[in-house]
Amino acid sequence: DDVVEIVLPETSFEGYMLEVPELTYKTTKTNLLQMYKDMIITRRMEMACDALYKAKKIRGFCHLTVGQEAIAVGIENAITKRDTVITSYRCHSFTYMRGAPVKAVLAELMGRRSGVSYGKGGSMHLYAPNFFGGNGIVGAQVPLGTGLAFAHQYKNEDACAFTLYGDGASNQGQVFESFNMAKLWNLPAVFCCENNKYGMGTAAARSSAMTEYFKRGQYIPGLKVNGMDILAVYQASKFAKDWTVSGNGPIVLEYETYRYGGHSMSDPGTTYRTRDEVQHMRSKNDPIAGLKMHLLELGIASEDEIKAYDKAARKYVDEQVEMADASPPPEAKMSILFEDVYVPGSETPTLRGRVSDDTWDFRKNDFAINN
Amino acid sequence: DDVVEIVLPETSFEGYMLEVPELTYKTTKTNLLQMYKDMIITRRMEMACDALYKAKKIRGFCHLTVGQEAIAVGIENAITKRDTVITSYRCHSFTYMRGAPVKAVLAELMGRRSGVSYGKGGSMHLYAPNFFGGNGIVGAQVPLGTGLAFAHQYKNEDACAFTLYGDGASNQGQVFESFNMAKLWNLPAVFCCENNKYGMGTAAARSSAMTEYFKRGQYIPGLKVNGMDILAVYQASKFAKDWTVSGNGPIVLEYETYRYGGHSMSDPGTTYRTRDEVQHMRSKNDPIAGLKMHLLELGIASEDEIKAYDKAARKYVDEQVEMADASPPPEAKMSILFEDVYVPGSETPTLRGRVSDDTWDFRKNDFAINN
Amino acid sequence: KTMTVREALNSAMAEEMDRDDDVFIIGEEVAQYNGAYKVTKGLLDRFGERRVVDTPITEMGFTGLSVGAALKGLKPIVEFMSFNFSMQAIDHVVNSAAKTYYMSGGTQKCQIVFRGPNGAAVGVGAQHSQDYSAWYGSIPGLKVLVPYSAEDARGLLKAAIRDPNPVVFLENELLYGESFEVSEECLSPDFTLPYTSKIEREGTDISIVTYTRNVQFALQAAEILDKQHGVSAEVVNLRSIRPLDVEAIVKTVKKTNHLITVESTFPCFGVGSEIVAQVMESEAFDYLDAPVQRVTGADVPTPYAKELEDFAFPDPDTIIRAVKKVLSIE
Amino acid sequence: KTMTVREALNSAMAEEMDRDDDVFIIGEEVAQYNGAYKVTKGLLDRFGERRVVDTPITEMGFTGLSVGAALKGLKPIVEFMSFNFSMQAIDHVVNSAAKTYYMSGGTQKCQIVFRGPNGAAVGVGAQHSQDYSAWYGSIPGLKVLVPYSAEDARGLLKAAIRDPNPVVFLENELLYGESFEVSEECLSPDFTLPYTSKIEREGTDISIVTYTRNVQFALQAAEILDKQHGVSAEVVNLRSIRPLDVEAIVKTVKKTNHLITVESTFPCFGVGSEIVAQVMESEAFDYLDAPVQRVTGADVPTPYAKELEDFAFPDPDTIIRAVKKVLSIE
Ligand SMILES: Cc1ncc(C[n+]2csc(CCOP(=O)(O)OP(=O)(O)O)c2C)c(N)n1
Ligand SMILES: Cc1ncc(C[n+]2csc(CCOP(=O)(O)OP(=O)(O)O)c2C)c(N)n1
Ligand SMILES: [Mg+2]
Ligand SMILES: [Mg+2]
Repeated sequence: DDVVEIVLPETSFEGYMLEVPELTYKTTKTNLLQMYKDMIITRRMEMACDALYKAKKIRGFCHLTVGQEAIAVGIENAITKRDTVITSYRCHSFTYMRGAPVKAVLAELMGRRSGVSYGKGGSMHLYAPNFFGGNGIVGAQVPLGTGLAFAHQYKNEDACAFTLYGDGASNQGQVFESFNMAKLWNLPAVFCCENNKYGMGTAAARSSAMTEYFKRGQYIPGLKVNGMDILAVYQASKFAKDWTVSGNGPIVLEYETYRYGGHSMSDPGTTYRTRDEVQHMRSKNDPIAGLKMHLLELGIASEDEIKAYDKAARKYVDEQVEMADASPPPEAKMSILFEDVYVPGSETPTLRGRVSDDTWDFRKNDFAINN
Repeated sequence: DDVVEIVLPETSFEGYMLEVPELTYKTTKTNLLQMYKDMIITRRMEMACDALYKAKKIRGFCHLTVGQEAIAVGIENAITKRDTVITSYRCHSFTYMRGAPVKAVLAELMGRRSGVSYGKGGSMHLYAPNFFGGNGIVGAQVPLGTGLAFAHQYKNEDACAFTLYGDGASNQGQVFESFNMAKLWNLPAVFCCENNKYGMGTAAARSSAMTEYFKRGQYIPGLKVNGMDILAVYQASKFAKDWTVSGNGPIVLEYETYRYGGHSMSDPGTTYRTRDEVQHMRSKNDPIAGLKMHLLELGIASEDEIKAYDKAARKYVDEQVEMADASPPPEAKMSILFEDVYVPGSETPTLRGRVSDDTWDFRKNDFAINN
Repeated sequence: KTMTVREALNSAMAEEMDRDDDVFIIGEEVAQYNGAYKVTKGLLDRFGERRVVDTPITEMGFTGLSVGAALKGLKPIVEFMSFNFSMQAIDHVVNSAAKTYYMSGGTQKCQIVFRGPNGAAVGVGAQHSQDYSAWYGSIPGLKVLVPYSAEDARGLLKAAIRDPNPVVFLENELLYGESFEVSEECLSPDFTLPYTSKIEREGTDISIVTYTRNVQFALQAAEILDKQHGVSAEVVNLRSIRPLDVEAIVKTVKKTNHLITVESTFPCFGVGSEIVAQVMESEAFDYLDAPVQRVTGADVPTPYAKELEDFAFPDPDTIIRAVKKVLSIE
Repeated sequence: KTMTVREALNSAMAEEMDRDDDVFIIGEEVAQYNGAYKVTKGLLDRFGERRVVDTPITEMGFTGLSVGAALKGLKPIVEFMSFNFSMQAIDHVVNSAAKTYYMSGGTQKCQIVFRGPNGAAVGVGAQHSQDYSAWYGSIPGLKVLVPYSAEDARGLLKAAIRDPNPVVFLENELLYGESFEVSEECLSPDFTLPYTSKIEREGTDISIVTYTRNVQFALQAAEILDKQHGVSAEVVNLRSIRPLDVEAIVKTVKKTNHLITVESTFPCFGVGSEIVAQVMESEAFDYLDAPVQRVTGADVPTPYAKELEDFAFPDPDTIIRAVKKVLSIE
């Protein structure tokens, strides 16, 4: 496999109580190509969500990562499947990157039985092997992720936990409680602030007394990373993983990034920021366009090849959308409603439906009273 | 009134993002004497609590401040009655200093109707004018105190809020949430960590990844203060008040102090620290002995006069104990049980007792059903 | 004249802010964004940053801060973007707000309103769909209000803001956009409602006691029952969970001799359970011709897929089933 | 052989830690201090720092951390120094632990026990005296256990630690030091109890359904009722709030035709309310010869002064009053 040398710009990193990672590093062409393909698929997938939402095939909340692709993709390519990842409701790309098929992600969003959570979770509650969600409560994933790191340490595993949270979430007290425990106990925890500049409609500086999120671990070393450049994200994530698994304790990363769309599908995303700002980020900093440039410059792919990849990604996602949409919703059956409240074999004897006649009896696997 | 010049040792303060207060300052002899008298009364009062607890006249939890007197006394003498104060369950001396008579504090602890909370609160829930408790939930007083500061600002008052919390409490997430809001909104909030080295049986370094509590505001200036020297506490508290009311926003103080006794009356306080350590603090750093030295040196009082003050304080507290003990408990009446759940005139129509027959009807001011 | 619930809430807050400078609004996205559900729309423009305060996403912190401000005499209206997030701050609602007046022997007041959407919207999954009426309803020191109509919303919110005690005010997101007829009286800036229930529909055969959005379903069910089965159902809108208007419940039961309760909470230890217990302890018990039936949410975390979610909360059909069961109609 | 509840809990944990390396204990003062109430005494010495973990005073943080560890396959026992402090962490108990298995469609387990003293001790005031059985009992995905005796404590805690679901285990501080006779069987390292109720005293005239410390009061009341009024009371120890052993309640009501419930929670939306509602929905209803009476805590924040506190929670006298009322004894 052909090895290439990457030279990151000086502005890629800013360190806090640590030496920033090497700006020059070697990686393979395959790796770069893979990351490109991953990013275009995740973007396509998110755009499919957007369309499906507008077609009213997805209900409730739906939070997209268009613009932020470099993070999920860069991290996943830098770590191993033994490492663990947890994030907020803005979780589709992480779920895909951790190994769930696109169709299983989309099927979940459409409330289908073939979804990653069998249609029970919805957009915010996606899971995959060593991926622990998808959390609807802002900040709650941070101590959960610290617990994943605790488990890695407890089991003496050569692995670490990546916990992602937003600039808005960064103020939650439980983030600081997590920092404290992680440092006290030297846990292999990588705290990753995805600073996309806004928490809903609130600009970072209106929510956070200090917006240098990579320094907010205070007594934990930190690293700011250009989150719009996947080559920086990749290098920083590798660095963070190495840092924690070699016994240095936790680290706080800040990926500076941007969401092109609104906070969720119901937010136009235009009242609290200018169209110019969005346009500027899109046209000057797009992670996909950025990597494409590198692929061309490094001679990893030609314009035509890239077009072909793009086309293939679109085709692939389109097919996945179709498969997902062709898959049925859960049957409207009480047996399915009541399944998964408890682990099979350990259920409470009964669970009540909306009226007492709809009480389900797990011992009979039927209604308690014959309706 | 005679003015004296105080020269504090260099070690009195350590600053973080600020210039430490002047080590040399002028104050009056009256002030120093007053602080001495305040400290010996609070200590006597706490010792009375100890005795009353052992005599089973005080029930439940009881947390003393013996050793930490310089803080409540130093702060109160540095601020005005328009400033506000809130602290944890370790609240007896603050309540007294804010203006509650010793007998009203003790009566509350003994569950008497003449207690500051009419016997309803108990040891942890004492209140006085512009003193907001007495809080049983570790750390909960910190956002409450930030709210007091918010109110000062809202009302455009020339006053600030002192919020006290322990080294253990300092890790609670809501402390950091409070820091963030206080800084964002430039509130006149004085955050005061009473670092007495232990939270129950846990030494500071086992609970806190960073034990420099005055720096834990991170983006908020901080000041470490020798909390065993009331002259330093006084000067620092004055400084902090001035700092906040002159529009500099919040400040974090750390008063380094020590509790001589156990965490509460049920903790001997000997399993997690050495007797030597306690003995050392008592004999070398006692705030009362320290101020006594100054009084003697500055010629404010002679040994005999001090003995007389001590005797007077003892006598005074003894009398207060007697009065408190002579005062009756609340009558065992349901009308008293149900009073104070809601503000008079705005009660819910009824409140239920242990059985339906004991339901109280506020419209009749009697039982709902005639028992 | 008609008014949406959103307008009712908005105008109630605006008027109370006009009336009393100590009243202010605080919460996530309440100011610049005009509220996640636009309930506070226009208030920042009208009252400025001092009185309409956007917070960081720190529920425990800003709730505690607001309670602290209330202890010092201000009268905060705390908006939870959803009451599901109030769980992060519930210690302050219960331990710092509700209990302080009592713990202080009546020396320390705490006038504050906690409001926001409660319970399930649609398709938002298990973490965003819980109904907190029974939890808060259990706490002495709190009052807990559950408006249904625009008139309820206006009258109860204005009363709550003036109430010297902490009040939990549980709204329903799905009602915000609903329009209701309102009386002349309701438009007055002095309009407040007492915390008592309201008979939304008179009936003689069975009483349906319910609150918030289920009042709508109960009214729909009552129509159908009337048309299809000649059953005359009385629909009682509780409007308040604490105090619970037991007198009105007793009265309607004495009139119709049959009762069902309808709520969208988890079934156990819920509002219906308490009503059944209250009825059994009262004289109404002797008037019951059949056991009370509870209609509740299902005992499951809210599923996302519509096919399952449809089983999770009451609808007119479920209400009709319960009525038929009580009245022994096939 | 006799055993205190404290010993029962301690040995249950020690044995389960012996049995399974994934089981660990975490909480405030659980290790070096041997537990605020000495329930974890000796465990640090025996199992070391890896498995007995002292935390900072950050309930939300360490609860979330423990839930996270459980998601990754560990089996934490989280000690709350008091369940009153669990309110700070309740979002993780409910939203992160209880709902995850469902939200993940059964792909993500969370095996964890939350334990510690619940409800009132004596003289500790309003913030340290709340009983959380009904709140946690309302949450699908949780199980909620309420041991009374040493045997209950041992058998239920061992079962809870092995249960693949999140379990809330509510102890009573005032029972820790109480000694109970225990069977041979109970001493076995394999001893576990099912989550069903236990008849602590057989009777024919009235059923007293209760849990934890009130079982003691009920037994005392039953003795007095027997001696002074010739009333034969059956005392049912629930042992579990979720699942609630409705079958046993139905059975005892069918036997005695009279029922009171006894609990130390706030009265509204409590355990008694749910039992009344369940009874009314069941066949037992037809067997009731008088309305059920609930004995509960009073509807006030717990007062400190003994004279008032004595009115705040049930005691044998209150139980006797309720029984007499149900049986119409003057
Ligand atoms: C505890 C809690 N509070 C509020 C919300 C509502 N909410 C959902 S997302 C969000 C903004 C979060 O912003 P940020 O952390 O920056 O993440 P981003 O959405 O930008 O990825 C808010 C306020 C919530 N889900 N949970
Ligand atoms: C939220 C909460 N968790 C735990 C406790 C039990 N508790 C009471 S005091 C205390 C130690 C607090 O230590 P610190 O903050 O240092 O204050 P100090 O007692 O030393 O004054 C603990 C753990 C509590 N009251 N509230
Ligand atoms: Mg953001
Ligand atoms: Mg301390």
